Amino acid sequence: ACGGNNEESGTSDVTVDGNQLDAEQYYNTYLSSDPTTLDSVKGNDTYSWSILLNIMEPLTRLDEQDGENVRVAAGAESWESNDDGTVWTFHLNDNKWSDGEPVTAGDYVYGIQRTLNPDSGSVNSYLITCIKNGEAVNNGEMSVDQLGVRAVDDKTLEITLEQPTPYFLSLTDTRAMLPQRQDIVEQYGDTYGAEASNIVCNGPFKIESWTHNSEIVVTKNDEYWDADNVYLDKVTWQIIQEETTVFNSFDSGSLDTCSSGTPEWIDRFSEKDGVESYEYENTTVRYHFYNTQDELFQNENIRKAFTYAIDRDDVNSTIYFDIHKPSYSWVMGPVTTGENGFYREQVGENPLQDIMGEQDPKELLLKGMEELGLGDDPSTITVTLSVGGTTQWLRTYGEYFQQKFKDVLGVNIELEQNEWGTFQSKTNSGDYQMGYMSWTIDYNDPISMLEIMKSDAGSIPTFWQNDEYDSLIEQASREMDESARTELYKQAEQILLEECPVCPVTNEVYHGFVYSYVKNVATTPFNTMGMKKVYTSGR
Amino acid sequence: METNEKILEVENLHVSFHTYAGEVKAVRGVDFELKRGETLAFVGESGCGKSVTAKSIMRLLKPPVAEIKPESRIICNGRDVMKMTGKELYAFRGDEISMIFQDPMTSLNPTMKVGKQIMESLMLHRNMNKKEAREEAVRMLKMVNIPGAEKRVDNYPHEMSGGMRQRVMIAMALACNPKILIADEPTTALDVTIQAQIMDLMRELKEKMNTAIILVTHDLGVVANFADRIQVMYAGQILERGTAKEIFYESRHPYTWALLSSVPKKGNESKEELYALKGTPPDLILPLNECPFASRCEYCMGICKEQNPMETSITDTHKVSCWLMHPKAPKVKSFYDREGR
Amino acid sequence: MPDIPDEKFTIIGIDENAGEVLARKRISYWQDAWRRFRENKIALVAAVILIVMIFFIIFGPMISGYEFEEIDNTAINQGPSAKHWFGTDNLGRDLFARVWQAGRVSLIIGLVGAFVASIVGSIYGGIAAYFGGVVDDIMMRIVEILLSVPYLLIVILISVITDSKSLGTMLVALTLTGWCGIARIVRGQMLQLKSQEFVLAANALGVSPIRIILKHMIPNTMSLIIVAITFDIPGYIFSEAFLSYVGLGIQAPQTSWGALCAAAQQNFMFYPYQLLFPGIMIALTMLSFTLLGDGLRDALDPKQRK
Amino acid sequence: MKKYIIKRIIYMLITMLIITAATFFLMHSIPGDPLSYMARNLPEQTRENYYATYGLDKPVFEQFIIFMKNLLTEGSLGESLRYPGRSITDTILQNSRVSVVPGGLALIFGLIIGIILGIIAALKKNKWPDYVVMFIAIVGITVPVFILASLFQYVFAVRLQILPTQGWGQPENIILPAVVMSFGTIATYARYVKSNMLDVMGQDYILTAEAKGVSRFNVIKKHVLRNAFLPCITLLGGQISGIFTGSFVVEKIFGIPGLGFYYISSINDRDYTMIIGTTIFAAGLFILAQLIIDIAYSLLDPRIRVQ
Amino acid sequence: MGKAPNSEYILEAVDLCKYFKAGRKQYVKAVDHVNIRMRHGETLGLVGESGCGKTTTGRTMIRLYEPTSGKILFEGQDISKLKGKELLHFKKNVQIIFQDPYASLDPRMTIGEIISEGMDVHMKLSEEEKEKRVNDLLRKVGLNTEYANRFAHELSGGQRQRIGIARALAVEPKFIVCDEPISALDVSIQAQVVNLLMKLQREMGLTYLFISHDLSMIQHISDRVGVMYLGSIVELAPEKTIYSASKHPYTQALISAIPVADPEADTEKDRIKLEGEVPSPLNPPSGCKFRTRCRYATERCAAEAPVLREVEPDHFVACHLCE
Ligand SMILES: Nc1ncnc2c1ncn2[C@@H]1O[C@H](COP(=O)(O)OP(=O)(O)OP(=O)(O)O)[C@@H](O)[C@H]1O
Ligand SMILES: Nc1ncnc2c1ncn2[C@@H]1O[C@H](COP(=O)(O)OP(=O)(O)OP(=O)(O)O)[C@@H](O)[C@H]1O
Ligand SMILES: [Mg+2]
Ligand SMILES: [Mg+2]
Repeated sequence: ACGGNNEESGTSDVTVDGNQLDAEQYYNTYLSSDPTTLDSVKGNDTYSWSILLNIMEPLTRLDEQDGENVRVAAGAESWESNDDGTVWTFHLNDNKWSDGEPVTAGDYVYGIQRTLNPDSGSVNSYLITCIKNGEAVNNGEMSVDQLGVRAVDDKTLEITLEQPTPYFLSLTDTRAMLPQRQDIVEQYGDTYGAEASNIVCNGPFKIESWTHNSEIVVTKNDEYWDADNVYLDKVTWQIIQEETTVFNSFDSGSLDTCSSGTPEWIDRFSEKDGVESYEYENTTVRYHFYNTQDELFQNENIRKAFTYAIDRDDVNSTIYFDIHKPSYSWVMGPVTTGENGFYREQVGENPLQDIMGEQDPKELLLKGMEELGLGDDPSTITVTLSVGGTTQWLRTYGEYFQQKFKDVLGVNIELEQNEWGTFQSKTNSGDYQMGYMSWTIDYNDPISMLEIMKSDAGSIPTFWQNDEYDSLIEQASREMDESARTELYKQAEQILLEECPVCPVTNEVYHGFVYSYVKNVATTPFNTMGMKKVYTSGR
Repeated sequence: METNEKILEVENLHVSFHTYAGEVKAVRGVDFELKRGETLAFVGESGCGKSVTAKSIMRLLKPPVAEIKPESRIICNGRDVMKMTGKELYAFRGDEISMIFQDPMTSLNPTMKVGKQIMESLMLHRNMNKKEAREEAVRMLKMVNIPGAEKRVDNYPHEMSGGMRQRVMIAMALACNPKILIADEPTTALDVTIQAQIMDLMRELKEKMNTAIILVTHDLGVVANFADRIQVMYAGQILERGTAKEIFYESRHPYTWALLSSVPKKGNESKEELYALKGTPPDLILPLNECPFASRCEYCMGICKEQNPMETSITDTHKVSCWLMHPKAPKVKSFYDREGR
Repeated sequence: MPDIPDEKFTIIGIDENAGEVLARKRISYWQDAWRRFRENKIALVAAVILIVMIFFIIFGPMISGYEFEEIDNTAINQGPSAKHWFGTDNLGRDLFARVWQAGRVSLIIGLVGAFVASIVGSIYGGIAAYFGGVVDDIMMRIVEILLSVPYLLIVILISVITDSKSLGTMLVALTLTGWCGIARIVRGQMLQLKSQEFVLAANALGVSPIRIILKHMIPNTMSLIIVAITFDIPGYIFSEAFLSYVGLGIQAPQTSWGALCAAAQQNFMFYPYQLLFPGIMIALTMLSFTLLGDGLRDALDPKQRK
Repeated sequence: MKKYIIKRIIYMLITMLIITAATFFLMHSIPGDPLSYMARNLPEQTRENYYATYGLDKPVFEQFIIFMKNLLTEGSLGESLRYPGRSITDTILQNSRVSVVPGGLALIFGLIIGIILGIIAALKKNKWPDYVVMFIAIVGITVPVFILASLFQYVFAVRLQILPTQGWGQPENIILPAVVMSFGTIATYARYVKSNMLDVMGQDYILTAEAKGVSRFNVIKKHVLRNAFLPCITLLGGQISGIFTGSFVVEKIFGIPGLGFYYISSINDRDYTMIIGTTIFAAGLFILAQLIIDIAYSLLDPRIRVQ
Repeated sequence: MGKAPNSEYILEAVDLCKYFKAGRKQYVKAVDHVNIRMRHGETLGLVGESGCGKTTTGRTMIRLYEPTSGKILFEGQDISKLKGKELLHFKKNVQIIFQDPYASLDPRMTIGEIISEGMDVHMKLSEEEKEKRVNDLLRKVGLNTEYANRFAHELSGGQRQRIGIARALAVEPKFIVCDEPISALDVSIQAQVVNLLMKLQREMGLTYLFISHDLSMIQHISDRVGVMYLGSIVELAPEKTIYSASKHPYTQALISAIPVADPEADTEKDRIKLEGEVPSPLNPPSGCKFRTRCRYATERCAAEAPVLREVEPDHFVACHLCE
């Protein structure tokens, strides 16, 4: 609050939605870890994705309107598909790279080809193997030229799919289909995207500097097709690994935003003056999974017993202090099916609750034990709960379940805490009984969650196999009719929850905080607008 | 040159060590005075408190283990040493009074070149700069007959022989021309020729600078040639004192006789046993109400075991603490046969 | 001067039987040190602190009336009160019971770890320093290798190979390289000692090298070793918490001070007492061992002998 | 001397080779690999391609040979597996340059303060200054750095707002981490210096110096410290390499892009090349420090001769 | 006096050299080609200027220092080849009394422990026997048995020295290098110690290499006397001869400087003052090392180093004048 003059120069004449923009438009945010690389083809961490969203232009973006996601034009000004949904045509906007070169359909083609080229060792290729010959190219059986991607002309991109893929559009804003400049990639070779200088941008922002493990600065990209609607001149991502530091920095005002999973901090920031809080259900589920090849957990009743024994509300209140949400389904709340809106709303919020009914977990356990010939004394049973990672929080988590399973089922639980690598390799090789992990969805379609439980997926090492489930998923992946597809999903999920190879426990809820002068930040999980629309007013 | 000005007076010095077994009363009421330019020799039984006396004069004994009893008085140049503060002490030590320690190996800093150790006091008390001090140090080393002094200044103590270390100690003590020099067995590790040269050096210092010297030694030869006055100590007390001649020719105390008799006779061909005292000196932890020497004295009388004798003056300078001096005591003749040497 | 009777002045000469008046009990250096150590008041205070702590560690978990692993979701994160003297943790467990329960593990680890490390370290360092030359070269290179290969890798491997969570395995992992520090310090000091004449003297007596190391060099390095031990004890207590990182630490529901501290870390701004109590215990342990160490140092230094 | 140094350098090379090999085989023998986390969604064939891209499909021994060949012929430590495109050598050089600033400052600061405190404690043994120092030492050791760091951050950055919470590049970014990091050093040196000073002050040559009239201050400076310093030198060795590898927690809390991060995270990530790179770097420093220490020994105490 | 079966000599130093490195390519030749043969049961006095290498000779002879070159034979055996039991046997039989008593006592051992250490190594004694022996030794060197509980720093210089003596005697050696063993003792105790040493020699046939500056004591105790100058032996003769008919100018100077315990004796009169530059062992003069200070030096002395030769039976001199 200084003199009038200063206040004058502190604002600009531009108004958006009735808010007067600050003259200096900058935004300070953070990442919890250094992005592995800004080469969209390599790496698949969320940190690099947070940056890529802002410096690259996907074909489409998901914006939000009244809490619902809407697909909006981005790299493509418009798009259409043929009737059976196997050929998609994208008409590109007049966009330019930050070095002034025009963005062509060829750039998108090159990006997609490179993702699927086995030589580039991309971990994102699995996302787009639905493209014609994608699988074969990725396996090195065909050359990239035979891929179903084609630049019709400089401004038209045509993608042919192997078979109808109903959720194809939701892949167009993933990193698997971001454009890349062949000349630049070839110029820098392996080091493309490893440094700020080794990359060109075509998104709303261009990268200014990247100090590894310290900060990334981007500035407005004036060559951007929609530059008029980009307000921020500069965005800085501090790379802060320590949570407390994030909170302290936000508290002291050096960050404009933060999010927290700690109830104490949530409470504190919710009450902080000038801070706006928002929350949304995230796309991460925390779950237990069982080794179905284990002596004990091969038995469905045993798995059920352990699944039903969990009082998810108690979990949520005791160890999460009600900041998350109890989970009774495999596919989480924010997931939508095409145009029909939220999947969960269509098929029921809590299927697991319905399945569980009033069944007594202890009886199920005894039944299972009987089937296995293990007698009827639960206290003779010792089950190992493996967790990956050794944070104190995980220890507390384990201790909670140790106590609860003992109370409810009367079994002994041993907690095995291993650091991530060991945990992973042990569970992958089936050397475990019951594990705890979380999974975040890759793209907005139920299949993204359901697919990973297919017999051949191997993403979660339960070794569970169910032919019916596999075929339902197979059908659904081709079914262009939204409702029919939803029904298939529903059936598959039902099977999954009935047989209990996995046991969802909690859905994460995102608790975000921004200072109230920040406007237009994303408040839905699938939003891919990045900082494009963000501005500050009244800083 | 000799004046009668007293430069040091020690009165009733009592020093004790507090040990696990009790209080070791190492020095028990020592009085003496020292005049300018005079050499006072301390001789006596090993362990009788000579070094302790010397160290207490410089207040080098550290409490709480060692204690100089409050009744003790040490007056140096008119100032009470017992009352000096830290700063005064630093200025006093090394400048007015300096000391040659008995143990040359452990008394030298093992990680400092000997030259530096000598330079240290030069720079401190004679305000020399580094270069001057170094030259002076070399000169001092030459003076104490260390061959190759230019090289030796850069030696570490462990690289020198026992005698060389001792000479370094001497050089260090002499460096600042102190008014009082306490030499605690300065020449034990030196061969006779060098010893003679060192004694010459000290004599020269004494004559030039009028330095008073306290010489602690066992070498009666050195004492005989060098000391003006001699004090014979035993078990923390002074038994007899007098001029060199008085002690050597007219000694009255049986202990002094024993000392003088123990020296091997020059030119004595026979390998017979040397005269040696029997028994061991008294335990200094015990309170001593008797003559400390009583248990080893051939002339011990009943009274000796009951009471400590008072000091009897024979002449102005010659004083003896012995019951034999008592008028009632039998007259005994010294068994020290001077002519036999 | 009172008159003295004449007969007192007859010469009686030397009484051959006189002399030897005292026969004090012979004591060794260690006995003497022990005697002086007992007389050290500060060390006594430290010992009392330690004994009180040990008392509570043994009986504390029973006093509070709560089981240390008992979860109570009605009493989460409560501050100290009449019900829960040290408050409760994030699962509503009674911290009083937990802190003392944790002490069992931590004290054992701290003490055994420091003990093993100092013994192995001193002897190893002693041997390297005493023999010098190639022996020293090789032994110190081994230390360098041990300290340079990432510790985390080694303990992960141990945890995978042994697959056991016993205290023993943990101690092995802790002491595996833990002794290297002491070994290096001791070696440095002993290089200095080695050249001293009393070592030469022992050598001249034909004292075996190992005896020289044990009887001459180690006692003369004791004051350093003691300091190292007082640092090692809290060091091991914290390292244990670190080991749980690779799955080697103490297994739930058992707990340790290190683990309690780590648990309280995230929220210490909000519930400082959760950190404070285990923290104070570690500090008290270190304090008492520091005081004991200082007392021991003085007791072992004959020059301080009184 | 020259011969000695040459000998030690030869030893150093051998030791480094052993360390490299040991680390290499160790890290391959522990469960998990650098790619499994990212590759968990991949179909079998793609996964194989992916591993082949990074040469991880070959037998470990062959990988070692390839690695050594690259190292010896090109001096190349390769490229990070976790951060594609980043050269290990550059990463280490850049990050160690960052680490050295607060770490080095903390070490120097801690050393000076620690020594001063140690001297005070020794001189005022069993009086209040001694107890204050002991208290500091206990706090410095038993209060974990992350607590200290968070407290300092809270007080100076959030409450008083006189220093930034975190970040890198400005001089004021260095202050808090350096201060926090120096606590342990202070505690360590204070205690060691005290203990050793007491030992040395009981020596006879200190009496000699006092008899020369050297003041208390100079006795300590010139006679006591040098003799009491030997164990401190030993400690210094570990701490020098610790500057780079041991400050993970503080660097994390204050957002300093130093090497400590890679040293820990590379193992979690099983970033093989990074593990080897940081290990070689830290080991080299450590071993070099050892050599310097051994030489310093003989300089500090001439009785210790280097052979 | 028992004679060893395998050799006439108990200890022989053959062409013994010990050089200390002093800077680049510079050596202090502390012991330079010394030959000493110790007969069973004799005492060889070793005198010489301070720093001439007596201590080094003594220490090298019992292998506390590795000789630079030369051989040492113990009872006819080369000691550099000894190992294990034999070496232990050698160490038991060969002892040394250190010149610097304080430095050679472990500050953290009680006197009792220091004295009994050798017994622990070489003899199997019960605690009582050990204590008895320690007391016995203490008394023999004129110390109260109470001292057994003390530490070295609590003793006076002379007391420390006697501990060193007691320690050496404790293991009942056959041969002792006495490196100025009595320098810090008062004359009475000196007499006591020397009497003890001589008694032991008579009774047990001990052999001593007795290094001292006290020439009258040397004269009293020695059978033969060796005179060292700058690392070499310049004269070696029976005690009587040395004192009455020494041949080497340095020996003569030495003897003339003996102080007499008589304040009236004019010592200055007879004393031969050594003039001239004291040579440094770092670069000793060519030829005869003593020539720089020798009254009789000739050109030949500068050109040619005299060798130690027997000029009379059992009287060896290294001087050109004596040919
Ligand atoms: N720190 C100490 N603690 C206990 N007793 C001590 C201590 N220092 C010396 N003493 C005792 O005090 C007495 C006097 O010792 P001092 O060193 O003065 O003897 P001294 O006359 O110099 O003998 P010497 O001629 O052997 O050097 C000795 O009996 C000795 O044992
Ligand atoms: N460790 C060493 N390093 C270097 N030089 C040494 C060492 N020890 C002895 N010297 C040198 O060797 C020479 C002989 O020393 P030594 O101690 O044998 O003399 P010494 O005859 O015993 O003399 P003193 O009578 O003074 O004890 C001296 O010049 C000495 O400086
Ligand atoms: Mg003395
Ligand atoms: Mg000598």
